[in-house]
Amino acid sequence: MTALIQVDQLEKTFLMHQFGEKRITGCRGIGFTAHKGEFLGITGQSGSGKSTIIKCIYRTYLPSSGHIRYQSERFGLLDLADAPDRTMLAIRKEEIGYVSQFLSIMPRMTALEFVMEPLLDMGKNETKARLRARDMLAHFNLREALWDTYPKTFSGGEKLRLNLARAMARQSRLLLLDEPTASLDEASKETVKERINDLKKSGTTMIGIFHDLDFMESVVDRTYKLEHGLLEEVM
Amino acid sequence: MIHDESRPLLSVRHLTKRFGKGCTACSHPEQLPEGSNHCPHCGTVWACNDISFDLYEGEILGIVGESGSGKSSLVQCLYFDSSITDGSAHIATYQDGAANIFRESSQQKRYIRNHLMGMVYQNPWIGLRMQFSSGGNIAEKLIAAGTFNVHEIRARAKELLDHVEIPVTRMDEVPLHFSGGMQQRVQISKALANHPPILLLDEVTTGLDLSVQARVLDLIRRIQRESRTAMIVVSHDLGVIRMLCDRTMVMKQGRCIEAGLTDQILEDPHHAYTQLLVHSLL
Amino acid sequence: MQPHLKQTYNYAFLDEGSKKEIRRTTLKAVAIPGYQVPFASREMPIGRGWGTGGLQLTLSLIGDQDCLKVIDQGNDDSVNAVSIKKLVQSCTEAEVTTDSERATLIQTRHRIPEVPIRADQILIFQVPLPEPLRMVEAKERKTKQLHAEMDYSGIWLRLYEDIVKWGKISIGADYPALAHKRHIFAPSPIPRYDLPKLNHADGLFLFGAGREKKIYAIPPYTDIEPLAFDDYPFETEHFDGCNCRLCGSSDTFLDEIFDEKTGQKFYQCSDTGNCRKRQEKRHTP
Amino acid sequence: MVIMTKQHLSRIMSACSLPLLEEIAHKIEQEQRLQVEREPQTSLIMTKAKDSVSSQPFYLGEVLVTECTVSLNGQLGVGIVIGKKPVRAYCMAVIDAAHNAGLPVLDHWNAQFHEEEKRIQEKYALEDARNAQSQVHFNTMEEYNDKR
Amino acid sequence: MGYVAVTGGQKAIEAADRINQWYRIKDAERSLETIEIEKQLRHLTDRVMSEGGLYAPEYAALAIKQAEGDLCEAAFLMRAYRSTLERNYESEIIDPGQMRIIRRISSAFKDIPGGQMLGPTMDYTHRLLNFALENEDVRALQELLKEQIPEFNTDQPLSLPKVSSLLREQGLLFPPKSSDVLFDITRDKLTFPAPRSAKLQILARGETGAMTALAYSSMRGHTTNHPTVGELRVGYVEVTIVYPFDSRESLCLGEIMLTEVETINAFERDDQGDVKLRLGYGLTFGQNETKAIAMAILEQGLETKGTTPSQDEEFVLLHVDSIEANGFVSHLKLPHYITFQSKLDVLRQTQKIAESEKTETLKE
Amino acid sequence: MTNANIFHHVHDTRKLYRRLLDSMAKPGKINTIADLLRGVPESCPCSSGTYALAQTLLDQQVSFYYASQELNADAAERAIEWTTGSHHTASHAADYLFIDTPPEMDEIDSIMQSVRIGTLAEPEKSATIALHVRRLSGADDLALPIILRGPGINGWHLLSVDGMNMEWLRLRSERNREYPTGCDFILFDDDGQIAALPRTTLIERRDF
Repeated sequence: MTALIQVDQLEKTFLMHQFGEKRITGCRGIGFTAHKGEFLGITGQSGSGKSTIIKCIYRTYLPSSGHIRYQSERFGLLDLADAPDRTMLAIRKEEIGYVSQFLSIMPRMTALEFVMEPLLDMGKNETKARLRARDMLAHFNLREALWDTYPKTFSGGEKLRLNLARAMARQSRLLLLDEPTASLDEASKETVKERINDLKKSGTTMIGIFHDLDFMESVVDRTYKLEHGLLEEVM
Repeated sequence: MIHDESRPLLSVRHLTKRFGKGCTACSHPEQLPEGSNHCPHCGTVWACNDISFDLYEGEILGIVGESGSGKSSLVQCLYFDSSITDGSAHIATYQDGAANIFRESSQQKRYIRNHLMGMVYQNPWIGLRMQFSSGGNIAEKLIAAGTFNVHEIRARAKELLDHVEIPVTRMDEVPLHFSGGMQQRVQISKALANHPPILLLDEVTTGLDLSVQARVLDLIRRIQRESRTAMIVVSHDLGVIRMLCDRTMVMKQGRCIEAGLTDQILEDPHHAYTQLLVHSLL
Repeated sequence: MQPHLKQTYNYAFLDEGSKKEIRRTTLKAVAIPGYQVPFASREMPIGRGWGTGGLQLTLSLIGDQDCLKVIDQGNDDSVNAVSIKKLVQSCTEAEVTTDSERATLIQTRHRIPEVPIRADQILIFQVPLPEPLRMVEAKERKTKQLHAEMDYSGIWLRLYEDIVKWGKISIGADYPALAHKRHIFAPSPIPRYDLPKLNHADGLFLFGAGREKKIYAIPPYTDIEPLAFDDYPFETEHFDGCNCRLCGSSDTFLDEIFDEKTGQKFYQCSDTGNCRKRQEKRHTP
Repeated sequence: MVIMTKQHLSRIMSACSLPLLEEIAHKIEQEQRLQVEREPQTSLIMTKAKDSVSSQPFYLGEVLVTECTVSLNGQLGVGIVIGKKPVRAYCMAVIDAAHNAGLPVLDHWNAQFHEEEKRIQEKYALEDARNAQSQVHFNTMEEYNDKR
Repeated sequence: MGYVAVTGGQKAIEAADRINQWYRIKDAERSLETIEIEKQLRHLTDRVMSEGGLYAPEYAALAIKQAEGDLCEAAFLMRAYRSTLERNYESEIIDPGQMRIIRRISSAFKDIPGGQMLGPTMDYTHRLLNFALENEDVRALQELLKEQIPEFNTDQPLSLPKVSSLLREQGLLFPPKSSDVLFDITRDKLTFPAPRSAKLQILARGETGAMTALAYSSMRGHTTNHPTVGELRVGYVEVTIVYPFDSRESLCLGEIMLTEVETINAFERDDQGDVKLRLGYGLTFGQNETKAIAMAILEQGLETKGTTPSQDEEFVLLHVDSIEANGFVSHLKLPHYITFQSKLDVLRQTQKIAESEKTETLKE
Repeated sequence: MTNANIFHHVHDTRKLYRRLLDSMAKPGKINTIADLLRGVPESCPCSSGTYALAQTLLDQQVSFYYASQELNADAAERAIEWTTGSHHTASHAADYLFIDTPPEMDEIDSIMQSVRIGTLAEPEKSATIALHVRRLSGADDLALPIILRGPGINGWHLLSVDGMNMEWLRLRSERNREYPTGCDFILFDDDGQIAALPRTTLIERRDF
């Protein structure tokens, strides 16, 4: 098994200029490895820095130190901790997916277009992308009546499912999940689980944080626990 | 490997724009008082101070900052509306990137403006000839790039207006009587008339109603996806930047103080000023 | 001794310094076809706007060996033409003529003679408004910039809007044209009918605008393209089916004349010199 | 007082009585070999002014003058005077040439020139005095306070 | 002289000239003496000299007579005449500060050194027609006015210090700032932006009415520039040139009458942050007070940034010349048969198009 | 009217101007001014062609540059200054350049690199170079035959020149790259013939 991503001595500190130059540690000394097709779960108390790790990998946060070695299909071995912005953008488009409980704000875009967008970005043609997006929307039980309307009017649950449909529509090499199932009903969770298993089978590596530990148990291969800012594998 | 990865479409280096003659107390920007771009001795203002960046095909680069930060001056310099004090800019598709476009003759600059760049101003009065029809405004650009066939011009104008959702029936009306949002859309269609690879947008939604704003932003995204036009979006509004831009530069008092992925700028701002900006958004 | 006051005019009225300046300007104008070269422009004893630019050019060129023809609206007898001729005669020994083929210099307002200009002739235009871009831009500083950058979309736009509004370009005389594929110029208010005569002609055309203080030129064999769209081509005035009532011509530019008594409309050659020659030919078989 | 400069002399000659100048010129004509180099002719002097706001020199406009050049024993003399005044310009040129040729014109006619200068100054003073009658006299606050 | 057939046009011109002469003198008992015009219509000759850009009272009077009182025509005659004359010298800088003053007022200061002197002015006469002038006994009036000769002494200086010099001494004015460009609009074609020297030259020979109208517009609301007349002085100034054969000497050519105006416009802050007064400047040939004030207003308007007509350099400078404006407006009297014919042709064509469009719509 | 022994400043300058104008309007067309040159004073320290052209074109409002390998170049400069009122200046500032004897290559380079070519907004503020050559001919019989095209020429025109360095033409086309900026040439030869090459004229070597 080859390591798809190897995190080493990752540290993230926030310097708050607005609050008397206060330093807040997001995480430090983080190290782990994820292999191809593996699902890695991270647990820990809220505020322990689980999201920080995910965001550092996605580079929404710029790591303060350490390495995130990632085996890119297009660029070869990369350190996501200091890869150029342009490379990160390309990798986000083509290789790494990210889904959270929050819906990114989109101006006047229908639910269908919203799901299609990453597929089009990857270079899929319009017809194929549309078919795929319809499948995904159906799969996540979004009423067909909503497909051509704007997500702004959706309920919380609908927004969440839409978000998942978008993130999971395409085949990522690495999918980062930041509590995507929070406040999701049981039926939907089942759908997510199904989709996760599909992705696993097709070789997607996933790193996820879940509020719902039972759900997590049911999908992960390995679990790390974050305690006192340190990550330890749970055997 | 595709073109845009290896080579920027537009490459700007050390762009400096100074208003005023300068004096011995401000001949080097380092001499300026901390946190100011204004020389207290001679009143000279350094609107842009050593700005460098690259713009790649198909991406949207955001430039954010408060008014007076120099962000509008920057795009005005790029569009040759305003002369620069120092620096260079190269366009990959112009003379194979060999020429510093600021050094070209006014005739060549005009060629660049007509063929390689589009500009949308905050104030549609600057970008449009209000006394000429919307179709005429688009025609002006097409003619400038060498289209001398009325039918072709009108066909393309129809296409463009349709693209920006202006009813084709209003093609021969003067934009003077249009709403602000419509004027802005006509301006965008004019800027796009010759398929420029680079589009500059200066506070294009400022002053518009929220709903109108959303439509304009939506249009910009659509254009970007469909035509792979590279864009520089200048705005003081982080909301606009968040919706449109892949990468963002933060400017303050003529300097670029921070640059990065847009979500990173918003969620993990490093510079004190950016943090203030982001926090005031929340 | 009793001193007396010396008061004489210089040969060809202008002092030599003024002539030199006009000549230098003219040479530059010839080297940059259609580009308006500024010059100081002296005050002449005829009204500003009454042909002072053309007159200054004529006076900078004329010598006693020259034969001058002056026309206004094609007419040698037009009072302004006569007045200009009289002034030139008062300060030179040059001959004057109404026959455009005999003339070495022809000063004109609003027309080009029907008989093509020869290589050894110079046609001098009186220009009231030399700036073709003035119809779209009032400021000289701006129009200068537009010429510098060859930014002619404004005037083209004006033509486009004309077509949208009227179905055709509504410019009558003084139709703008592009010289040597670079500068748009105003051909003085000659009718569109005369404009093609500037294209690849055998002779030299000089344009003088006294009040606006500009001189420009079209050398022989120069590309002159009236501004027009591919699908809305340039058109000259039509006189379909009309004949000159004096010489019978049907292939010349005609003036429309109303008979006071009958109210009937007649046509008559605008180029009176040419018309007279034709009449003479008709009467002497 | 002796007339020293050309400016002083020309100031007097441009405004003095013409018969005096004619008399002097006539004397010189009789005694010397005089040649008219340029007959009196009207010409222009461009007046240069300076705006008091920015000290910007600029051309105000032209003044019509009559100028004449003569030579006397090879010495040139010039007469230039505002207005159409051929005789005055000629006489001034002759006197100037004589002066340049080292003839003692100024010594010889010194008294007359001074007489003329005095007459001119009186004329000016008279005009000034006449106009001074239209002086507006204000009582300033100080005077007002003094009176109280 | 070359040969020319006497033509209809020529005959008509000659006849028109004769008729014009006839109308000029047909009811006259004697020809008007130009000396009378020069001496008794002072303001008329002054204005013609100023707008003609040529100081020559005797010829201005002649021009007025020849033009039968048409001021534009008279100024034009002056201009055309000047272009036939040689210009061999330019003067040394004339100094209105050394002016032999006949009139001098200040609206800014009551008590200027040397005092306010009304001199020859109609400002305070009531505008009632004076029928006495119909039968005026000039000799008697001259005697009457002579009797009032006051006491005078010849030692008193005839010039007075300038108000602006006093303000400058007190540090209330910006130090003079001039450019080294000395432009001559009669020799070079003006281009924009115009050098300050060219602006002043154009205004100095501008048309009184046009300048007054533009200055009025700037006072009335377009920029609301309401300056204070710091000083207005009228009087004689000496003209000198460098002596042609020896540059160490100079020649005095005589005196010319000028009107000089300095207006106090507003205070301004300069680059160094100092706040001081900004003056406007007007100088004209002869006694032309309104024009001189208008000049001061306009030249200051052109020094300030703004969008009103009076601040628009091209607009002001290209439209205040009497000869150019009159020439071009009056050239409309020339035949325009050709251009009109061409316009007619286009009109007929477009009528046809409009007609066919109409029928098409009907068919639909 | 014209005295054969005096170059008449009214009539001879006018005649010369008319022929020069004809040459400028018809690039490459050879006109002769030999009859006028007879009036040029023998004592003139520059070539008679330069003298006559200078009298025709110069006055105090313009400046000139004079280049000659002759020993009396200074005297020629002064003679032109005194007779025309024009002032001598450096080659990069001059309105008119008179090149009276063939200069060295590096001098041609330095003149052509610095000569004024005007600006896009004011292309007329460019220099005119009057170049003295050995001989001009309208036939293909001299050292440098060139083919001309452009305004003023019906199709193409042949001009041959003797005594003109090819470098002039090479640098001319370099400086005239962005029309309307550029400089204009007047060529005159020992026989009193003149021709002109305004900036619009495209030049090809005949032997190419």
